[in-house]
Amino acid sequence: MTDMLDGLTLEPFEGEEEEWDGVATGPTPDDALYLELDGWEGPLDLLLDLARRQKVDLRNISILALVEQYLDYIDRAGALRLELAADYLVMAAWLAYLKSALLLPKEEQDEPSAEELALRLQLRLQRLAAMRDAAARLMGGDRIGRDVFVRGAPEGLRIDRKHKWKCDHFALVQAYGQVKARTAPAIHMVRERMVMTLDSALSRVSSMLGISVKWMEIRDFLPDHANPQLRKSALASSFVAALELARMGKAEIEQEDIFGPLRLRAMPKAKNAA
Amino acid sequence: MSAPDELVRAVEATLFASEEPMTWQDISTHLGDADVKPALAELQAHYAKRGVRLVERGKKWFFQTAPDLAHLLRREKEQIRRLSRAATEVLAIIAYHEPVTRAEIESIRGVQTSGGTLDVLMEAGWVRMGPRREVPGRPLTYLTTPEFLAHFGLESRRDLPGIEDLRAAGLLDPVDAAMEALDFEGGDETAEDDGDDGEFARTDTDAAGE
Amino acid sequence: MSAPDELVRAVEATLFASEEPMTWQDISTHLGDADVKPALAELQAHYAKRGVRLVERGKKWFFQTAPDLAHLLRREKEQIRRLSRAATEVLAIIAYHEPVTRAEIESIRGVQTSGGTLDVLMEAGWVRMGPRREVPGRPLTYLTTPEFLAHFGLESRRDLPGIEDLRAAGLLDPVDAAMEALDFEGGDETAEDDGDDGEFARTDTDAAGE
Repeated sequence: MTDMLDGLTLEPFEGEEEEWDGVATGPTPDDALYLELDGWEGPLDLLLDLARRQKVDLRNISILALVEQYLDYIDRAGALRLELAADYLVMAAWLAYLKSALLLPKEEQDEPSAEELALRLQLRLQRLAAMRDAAARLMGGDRIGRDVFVRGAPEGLRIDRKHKWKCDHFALVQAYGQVKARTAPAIHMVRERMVMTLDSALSRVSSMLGISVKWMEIRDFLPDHANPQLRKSALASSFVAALELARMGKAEIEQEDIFGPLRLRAMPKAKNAA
Repeated sequence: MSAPDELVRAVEATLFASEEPMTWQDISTHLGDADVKPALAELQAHYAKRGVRLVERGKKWFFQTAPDLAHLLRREKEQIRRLSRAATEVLAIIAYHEPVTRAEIESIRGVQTSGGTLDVLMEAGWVRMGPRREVPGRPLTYLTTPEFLAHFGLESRRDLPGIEDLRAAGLLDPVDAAMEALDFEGGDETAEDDGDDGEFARTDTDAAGE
Repeated sequence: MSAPDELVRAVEATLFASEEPMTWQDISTHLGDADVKPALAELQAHYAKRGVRLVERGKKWFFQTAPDLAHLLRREKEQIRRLSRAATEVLAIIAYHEPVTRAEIESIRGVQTSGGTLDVLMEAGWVRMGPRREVPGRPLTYLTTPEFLAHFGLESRRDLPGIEDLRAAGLLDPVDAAMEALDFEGGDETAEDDGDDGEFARTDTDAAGE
């Protein structure tokens, strides 16, 4: 079953466990170590491998022996001045702590106790081992494309949907009526709108300016009219008329603050002459 | 039933899994030069009355669905759909004005008519193509069919209500603007799908037009 | 051999022709709502000793070649997806623990899982994302698919090799739950390697974990 694991064997020690000696074996120890470390997926994987070397049920492994094997392994790598991934070193530090804790008399142990930590590690190793075995058995099953084959050239099933169209007499004549109604020639009428033209505003404002030389608010120039639309239009037209008169030098405009009342008066004759 | 022998099983599995029909030589090569002819004969007999047959065509063997069950491979499912408003209008115009060209339909409706709309009406069997109009471009004309009359319960086209009848029935009243907007917003010109239930789901737009 | 009845033949032909595995409901719908279950049972019995089998995987039915003929059918080039060891393990963890979060997978394996590993499994169609776990961070969970069951020849997740034993031994429970189940109170004797772990895992938390 190892053939489908892209060259990685599930159990790297299998078949060679007698000879296994870590870095010491092999003609090129440095390479050998690198290769060994490449073969493990992290410290837990390495620990599981070491645990299996104890050749006992994982429930009966000696955690202390396991810790020592791991630390020894890391030590040897250190002696060769090989770079180890940080997580291997973190695990080594933690295991060194665990080892010292395990060696202490129970009453001197902190919480959580060394036994609890050791048990947790053991449980984790059991779980990883269980999944590794499960994966192997899963891969060993009758897999489609390797052990069993599905039909090579199925003819295929197809469901053709055929539409049955529904319409009734009423819908038909109603639709025709609507086409006729929609396309009947229509007469467009433009409604007359109440506006004050600029011309009429201009003559109204200039004639009212002639009467007084006092400042007058622009609203005073508007005709009395109930229609709000016309009042708006008159205001706009009168404002433009005021600007026009100011431009022609016939009127002055004054506004003390923003949005304040806008006032205007006829240009005094003297100034006008200057 | 007795179990088939190993060679028969091997030939059966080989042909089942093969992506191509195989000659007996192909099969034999595949199975280590076994003499597969008796196995093929046995399999052919075994499958003769089943839903699947072992057939030989042009010296090649393959499994195939039994001919009497071929209809199972291509099933037709009827789906009832209500004609869209656009299609109903086009149908009405054809009925009132036939023979009528597409350009004339568009000019009466005041909007462009998608080709799909006429396709639907022809698929429904209510409209067919008529002779070409002898004008520049020689456009096709469209006509209603006898099925159209039958479906709408008409003896003849003269039974269609006239404009005065429509007016009297209030069917020439101006169309609700909102409804027009709904109808001409480039949605599905062709059909409104009522799903498979065949029920006429009368929608709001329908109700608004009545 | 007596000829099979028409419904059996129809089911046989339908499943032979189908490009996809079908649930009995699919088959029934295709055959006009026939009661196909007895026909499936009859076909399964009929094909039990032949070179082709009728199998049910994840509630879907399909024909496949008999497993004992694998050596004859294996092609020159295997059409099987090769999985890295990491992917194999992740797949097993998902299958045995589903629904399972990425963090849970990583906690079992003791290493980070590269995104590529899950991608490969999802692309193969064996794993899909499931609902988010309602815990802080709302992590996604992962599940296996019916294609996973089909590919690995499992009728349902209950057929995962050894799953009952693993569950009984508490090996599918997280370490924390297992510690609780052991009723571990720092400093008592439980931690000694007495080989009884398999015993005390069978507790209430076990059942709750399912």
